[in-house]
Amino acid sequence: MTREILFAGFGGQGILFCGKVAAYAGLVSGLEVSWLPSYGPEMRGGTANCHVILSDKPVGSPIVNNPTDLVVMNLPSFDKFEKTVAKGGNIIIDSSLIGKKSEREDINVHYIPATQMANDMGLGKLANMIMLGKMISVTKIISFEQVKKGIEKSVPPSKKDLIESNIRAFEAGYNY
Amino acid sequence: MTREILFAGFGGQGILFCGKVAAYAGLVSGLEVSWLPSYGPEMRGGTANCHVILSDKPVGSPIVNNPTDLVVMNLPSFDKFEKTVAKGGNIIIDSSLIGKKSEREDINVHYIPATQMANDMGLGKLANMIMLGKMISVTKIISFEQVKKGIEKSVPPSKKDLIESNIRAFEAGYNY
Amino acid sequence: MNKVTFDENACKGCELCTTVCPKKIVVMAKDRLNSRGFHPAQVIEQDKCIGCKFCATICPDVVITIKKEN
Amino acid sequence: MNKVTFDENACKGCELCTTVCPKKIVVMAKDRLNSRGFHPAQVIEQDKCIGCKFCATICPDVVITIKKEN
Amino acid sequence: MDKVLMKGNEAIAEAAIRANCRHFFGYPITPQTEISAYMAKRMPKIGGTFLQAESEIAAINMVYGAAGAGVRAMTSSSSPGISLKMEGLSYIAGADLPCVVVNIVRAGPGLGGIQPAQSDYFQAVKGGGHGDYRVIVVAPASIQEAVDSTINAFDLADKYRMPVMIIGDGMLGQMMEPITFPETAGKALAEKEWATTGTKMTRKPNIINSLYIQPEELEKIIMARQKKYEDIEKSEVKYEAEGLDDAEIVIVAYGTTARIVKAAMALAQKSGIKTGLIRPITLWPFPKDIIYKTAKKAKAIISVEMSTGQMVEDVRLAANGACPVYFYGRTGGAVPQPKAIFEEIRRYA
Amino acid sequence: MDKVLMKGNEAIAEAAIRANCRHFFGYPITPQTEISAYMAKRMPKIGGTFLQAESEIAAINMVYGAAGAGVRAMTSSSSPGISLKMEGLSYIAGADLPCVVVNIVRAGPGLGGIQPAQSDYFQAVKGGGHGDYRVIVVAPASIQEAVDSTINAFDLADKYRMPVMIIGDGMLGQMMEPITFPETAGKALAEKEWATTGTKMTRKPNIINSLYIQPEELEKIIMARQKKYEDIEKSEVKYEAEGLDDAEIVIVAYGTTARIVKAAMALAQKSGIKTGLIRPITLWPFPKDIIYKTAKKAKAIISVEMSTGQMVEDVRLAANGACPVYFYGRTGGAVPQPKAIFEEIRRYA
Amino acid sequence: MQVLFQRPKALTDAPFHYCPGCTHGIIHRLIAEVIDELGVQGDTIGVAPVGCAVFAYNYFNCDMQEAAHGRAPAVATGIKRAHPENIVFTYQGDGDLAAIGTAETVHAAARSENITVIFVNNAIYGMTGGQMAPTSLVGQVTQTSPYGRKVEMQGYPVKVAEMLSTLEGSAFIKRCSVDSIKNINDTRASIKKAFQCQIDKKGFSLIEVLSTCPTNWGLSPVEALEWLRGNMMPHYPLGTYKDITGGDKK
Amino acid sequence: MQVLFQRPKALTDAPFHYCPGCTHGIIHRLIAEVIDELGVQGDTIGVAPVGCAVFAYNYFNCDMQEAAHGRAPAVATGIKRAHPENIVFTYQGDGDLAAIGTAETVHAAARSENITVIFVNNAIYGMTGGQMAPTSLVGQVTQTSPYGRKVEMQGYPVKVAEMLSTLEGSAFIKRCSVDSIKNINDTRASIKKAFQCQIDKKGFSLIEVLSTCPTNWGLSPVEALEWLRGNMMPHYPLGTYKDITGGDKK
Ligand SMILES: Cc1ncc(C[n+]2csc(CCOP(=O)(O)OP(=O)(O)O)c2C)c(N)n1
Ligand SMILES: Cc1ncc(C[n+]2csc(CCOP(=O)(O)OP(=O)(O)O)c2C)c(N)n1
Ligand code: SF4
Ligand code: SF4
Ligand code: SF4
Ligand code: SF4
Ligand code: SF4
Ligand code: SF4
Ligand SMILES: [Mg+2]
Ligand SMILES: [Mg+2]
Repeated sequence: MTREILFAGFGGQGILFCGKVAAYAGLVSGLEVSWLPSYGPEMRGGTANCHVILSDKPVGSPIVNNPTDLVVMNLPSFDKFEKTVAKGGNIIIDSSLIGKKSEREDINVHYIPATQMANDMGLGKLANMIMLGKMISVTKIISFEQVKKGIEKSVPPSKKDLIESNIRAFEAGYNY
Repeated sequence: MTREILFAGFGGQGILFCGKVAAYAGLVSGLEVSWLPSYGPEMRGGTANCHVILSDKPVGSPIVNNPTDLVVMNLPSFDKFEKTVAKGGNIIIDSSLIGKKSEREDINVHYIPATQMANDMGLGKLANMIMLGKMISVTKIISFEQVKKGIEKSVPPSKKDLIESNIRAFEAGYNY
Repeated sequence: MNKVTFDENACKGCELCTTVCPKKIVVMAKDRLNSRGFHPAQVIEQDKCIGCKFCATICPDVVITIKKEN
Repeated sequence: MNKVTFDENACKGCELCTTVCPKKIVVMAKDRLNSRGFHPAQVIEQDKCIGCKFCATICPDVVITIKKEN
Repeated sequence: MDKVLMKGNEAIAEAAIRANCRHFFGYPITPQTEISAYMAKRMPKIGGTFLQAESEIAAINMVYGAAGAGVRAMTSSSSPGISLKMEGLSYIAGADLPCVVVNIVRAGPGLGGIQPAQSDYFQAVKGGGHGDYRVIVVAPASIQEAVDSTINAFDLADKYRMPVMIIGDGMLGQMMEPITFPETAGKALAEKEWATTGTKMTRKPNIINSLYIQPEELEKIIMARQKKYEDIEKSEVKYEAEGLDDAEIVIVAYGTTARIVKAAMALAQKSGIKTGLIRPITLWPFPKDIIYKTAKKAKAIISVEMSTGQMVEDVRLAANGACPVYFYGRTGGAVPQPKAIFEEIRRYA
Repeated sequence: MDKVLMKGNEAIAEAAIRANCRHFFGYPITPQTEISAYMAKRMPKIGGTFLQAESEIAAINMVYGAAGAGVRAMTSSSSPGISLKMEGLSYIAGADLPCVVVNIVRAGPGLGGIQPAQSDYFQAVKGGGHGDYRVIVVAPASIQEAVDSTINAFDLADKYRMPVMIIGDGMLGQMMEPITFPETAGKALAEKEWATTGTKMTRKPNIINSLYIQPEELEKIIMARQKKYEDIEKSEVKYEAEGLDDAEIVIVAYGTTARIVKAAMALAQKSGIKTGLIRPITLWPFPKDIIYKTAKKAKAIISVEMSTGQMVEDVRLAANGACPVYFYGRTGGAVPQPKAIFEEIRRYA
Repeated sequence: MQVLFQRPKALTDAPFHYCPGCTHGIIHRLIAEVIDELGVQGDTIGVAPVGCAVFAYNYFNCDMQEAAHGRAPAVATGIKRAHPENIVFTYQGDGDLAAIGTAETVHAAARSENITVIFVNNAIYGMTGGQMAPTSLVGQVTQTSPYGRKVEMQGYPVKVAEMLSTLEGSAFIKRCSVDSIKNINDTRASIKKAFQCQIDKKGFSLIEVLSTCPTNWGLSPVEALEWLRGNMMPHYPLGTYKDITGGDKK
Repeated sequence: MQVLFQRPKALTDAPFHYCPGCTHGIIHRLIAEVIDELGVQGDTIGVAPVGCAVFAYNYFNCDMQEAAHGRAPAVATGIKRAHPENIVFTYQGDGDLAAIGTAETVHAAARSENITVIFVNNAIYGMTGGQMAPTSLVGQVTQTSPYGRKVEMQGYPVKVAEMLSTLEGSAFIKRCSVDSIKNINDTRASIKKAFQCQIDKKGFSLIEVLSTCPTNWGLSPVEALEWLRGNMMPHYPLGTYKDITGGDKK
């Protein structure tokens, strides 16, 4: 099993953190993992994305050219990456931010109004966790419990109080 | 014909200039020539020497390891280079500065009290030209006339008035 | 009358212009996003503009043009 | 009495010491060369020395030692 | 020990600290700023020194001073900044001082770009500075290897009294992988009797220097160093090899490129082409022998690099004509695609 | 024209002036100070600029500015100073600017010594700076050749819009030989439309730059430059060959070392050993083809250098295993003796 | 219809890549306005730094060169010596000018190189993500001074205008700010005076402009201007530090 | 028998390689005397420059490092950070410190690096044969200013003490001279004060010493001292430019 996941959106949406949770969740599940962010000047207020690979074999290239799973939270990223998704793969789309629909028929497309949901639930900037929840519930790569552990590991000690809300957001997405 | 000449003495004795005159004299005689000074911090108040090669063939290495002719104006240089002179070669020694005698029997040794002579003739610092004169008269590499031209070429335009005295000094050595 | 126009899609929503207008007529359009995803600045009551150019002077992105129409 | 001694072979004949001696007793030995080829400095009338150390103070080559003999 | 996820840059910094490095001198440059940032956070807590120098030149010369004073010292930068360190590095090599230098390579020449590249291979391996000297160059391909290499780098540096360079790229610097830190606590460091620590009036002064005005003296020192380099070439070569036994086509690739090559090799396997991989872990000393041995059996060798072709020269030197050596590369920050590499494999198979 | 005797350093300076170079930026260092001294004397008289910069780094960046502004610009230094120029040189290459850089090499590494050396070969030829770039490197062996090479260097630099390095050593810099200056007066220089001279509002702005944030864009630019490099490798190789037809032992040596080798060859001739010489005049592009051709006939090739063995790698690459390639060298400022070279010849004959 | 304010001609159409509210943009525009006012667009050659303003060559509508980090004054020197009649200016950040480029800055001033330097002091390395600059204030938290700049570890902020004004070669040195309309207008006038100083061949001129970095200061653009006023301006007093333009070049 | 004057213990037996009458030798001896007086020979680590004093490591009887040209303050910083309790000094010429090493000097001062710099200003590059230095006087003829230093071409001499004293980080900055017994003695006292400043952890200290270069000035040693007095001292006034050693380190 190898999942090559691409998380993409604007800077500030917690895209990198989202990938980190996925990677940690993979790690606690005993998988081999890698996490690679895009970096560079275009990041300033621009798009941010990260490549996460979860696999039962050692990870070769950390670069995700053709994601098995695309978690996408803004339109430019959707336009850029939709076509790269591997046949049979998944796209998870934040439908509160992306109006377009995917026209690809060889993949599974999941729409979730994550940003709206986060607002409604008073979960501020946690749309990212909602998206992750949806992705995990769709792909079943990792168990709910392990993602919880992943969140615990990803949140820095100084922000321990945020674990709870992250888990809540994740759960909301998972159960959507 | 190839003459590999080493001029050696203290800084300030005009050793480099002496070599330059020889090189220019060679040049006007239609010979191939090279002139290579020693350089480096040891020059400061220390010894100065230069390697001059005059040849009817293109000059290969500009370095004189075994001089056919050694023109030497201080004791440290005499001690250092005496043994390197090629069999059958010449040493011209300023006997007013170097008390020692050469013990080599396979070379021709010429003593000339050049510094004393320069003083006596009121030729200040021109012992170097006296030495050159002696060397040329011994080796006959180049004609008197051509050395005169060499001197003319070597003296910078701003110091034209010195040509005369240089030639006089050279002549004194030549006729010694 | 002075006319203040905004190159709206160039606006980065920094709000600096709103802080310097003596007439307080430069405000952010909280209701819309421009193509860069920012709430752009706008002038709501053009006729109050005194043409002081403060808004344009402080705008880091040269968004604002001001003309005097006779 | 003060005794001024010169590490003669270390002397570079710069003459600086001769310019500062208030007693003008430091002079160059014009009649001899040291092993470096310089005329070394020397004190000719030791008994005039007042031990002011000026000569040693200015000597760039630490040639001079001064002792007071009781 | 529990595995943790860490960025390459941070892992290198933490590894250095665990290797008892307490003196880091840096200057910001993308894509390696996290090394400094990490050091800035940690060093004050453990009594170490993090100093942001006024320039890369100052940083490498601070390393010279600190290394000469006997402590484990480190600097890091990326390509243009590393170029600025060339004089200093040559001095460090010339004064036989141990230190660790990290180059998280970006695209050049000039200001270039900040995406991954391997176009500083020549500079690292052939000595971008002046004079006859070498630097041990280690090119990890994973974060765990970066950690292990960094710790080892300090030991190598001390053992041979010379600079060791860790070379990576933005991918390695920015990515996270699970790692464990080996146990290093309490490991005693050898005394450095040659270091300038103040004589305390108990020994003769120590002098750190690379100037020798007499050619014969300088030559002797250089030749002694040369002897050391030969020893290193004998005993410190490291590489990873895969599938060499029956490979038709052997790829030589290092660092993150080697990981991408593995994806290409999987494609080749599907097409029935037998491929092998030699991944130099030390770029100097270079794994010449295994390459020569392999060249004698293989149909062709391909050097795959993120450059216009630099390591390929060393591969050719090693192969010495025993089989053809081809090159495939991307440059300017572009990363080779597994498919394109596979095309090359197919071309020569 | 009358032959004059001139020091290598001064001859290079005068040649540059005759090549219409009017902008020289330098920083003192032995053994090349005469270049600056000469420029300082002459430039003010002919309306040119001699500027002693605050450092070698400033000097190379002044050259960048002046070259970008369209004038013929030059700097010179010696090994440690050249190391400091590596970032700047990479920028110049990356911005496709023409300029001439002189390196009168001294012994390294570090402060090293000031006697003749050839231990900056790697740095010059493999690009001591970061990134994929090349510099044309010319290594004259006589003062006349230094003059001709310098004049030609400016033409090459302009033609290919890239830096050209003249590499010599203290012997070449300090020695005098008779020279004549070729006629250059009145030679028109091509217009540089890309230069920053002020738009005068008659054209679009010109931009001198090496930054390209998109890997694909940067890669395209690098690959175009690579193409240029290939052209140069085809058309600008220069070397001197002697006795290759029937040589058993062929020596490859450049610069002043090649002159010493000739003395050794004379000794070999006396002993009845047939020797040949290949003297690369351009170190990059390297005379690969003739070496390969020769390797196929010769018993052995010996690379003789004033280093611990740098060019020998390029000789081996060129020979590609066709015959054994040996190395003989002296380092640290020591100059090989003809007799010792002859011993090497005899050893392999 | 009269245009009271419009984009200066000396700016290209390219939108700035700066973060929202970053005052780099204001300073760019002021320079362009001065070039327009003096009518020297066709004579001007600018030198871009390595820093957030690295793309300045895309914004100024005149010939431009991109310098290596810190070396802009050396590059400008090369240009100016090649074309003494052109107007040559550099645009540099505080990391660029006051750290790695210290020697080039000091010596361009000492030589009285007849160029104009626009020195954007935002007390931080913006482009690389917010490291401490030589001009960062004591106590300022940055990526590389996470516990605040400490005098014992990192010493004191460098006051560039003060330092350079001790050099005989500097002709016109002034510190300005773009925190308010008044100061922005004064900055424009000062830049103009600096360019005029160059046109009149009076030697080296430098305008230090206190500027914001909302992104790396972690403040909103409006808060950033307040921080500038409240923290930078007290430490870096505005004003003219050197002015010999009244008379002839000494 | 009482010794009034003898070779200090902190000098080795090696004879100086300096030219006759070169005052580098005096300055060396003064430093050694200070080391003796303070009894810190076993704690001192010196940094030699590239310049005529390049062999300083052979002369001082303490641990020494040879720095790259201009980088002595950076090297000293590395040493001091490794061994904060040792005494670290650099010995640098004017080419070394005021040209290529400008950035390292300014930033060691700005950081208030707790080291002592002995800055030997002889208005020329001695070692390389007499090129113009940043400190060469206007009109001074050197190998690279053969028609005399011209303001329009080469600008103005850099006054290091004045410049560094504008930096908050500098603790003790003084300019001295070794042209006379009085000034030599004052130089010794000043060096001692600078070392004491370091011992007391008050931060960066620098003693600029006006020195001669008879060889490259083309003067006899005695004439050289006169030239120093008549030409350098008027342009480079002796005195204390900064002194915070009265109080605590700020
Ligand atoms: C030689 C070199 N060192 C470091 C860098 C990385 N670098 C790019 S911009 C920058 C600092 C920019 O700070 P500043 O000059 O203050 O400009 P700002 O971004 O704040 O406007 C640095 C260190 C580089 N490109 N080259
Ligand atoms: C990087 C580098 N550049 C240049 C040199 C050559 N160099 C040696 S000493 C020196 C100048 C010395 O002048 P100064 O510092 O004033 O010392 P002085 O000899 O006058 O005491 C120079 C330029 C060098 N060794 N290294
Ligand atoms: S010109 Fe002045 S009054 Fe008009 S909108 Fe702008 S700031 Fe307000
Ligand atoms: S100042 Fe400019 S960019 Fe900022 S909000 Fe106003 S118009 Fe928009
Ligand atoms: S100690 Fe004083 S009096 Fe005695 S010799 Fe020296 S200078 Fe003269
Ligand atoms: S000062 Fe010293 S070196 Fe000079 S002459 Fe006197 S004793 Fe000799
Ligand atoms: S990082 Fe700071 S200086 Fe750079 S553009 Fe953003 S706000 Fe401006
Ligand atoms: S060259 Fe000048 S500074 Fe150097 S030792 Fe000689 S006199 Fe002293
Ligand atoms: Mg800044
Ligand atoms: Mg000096």
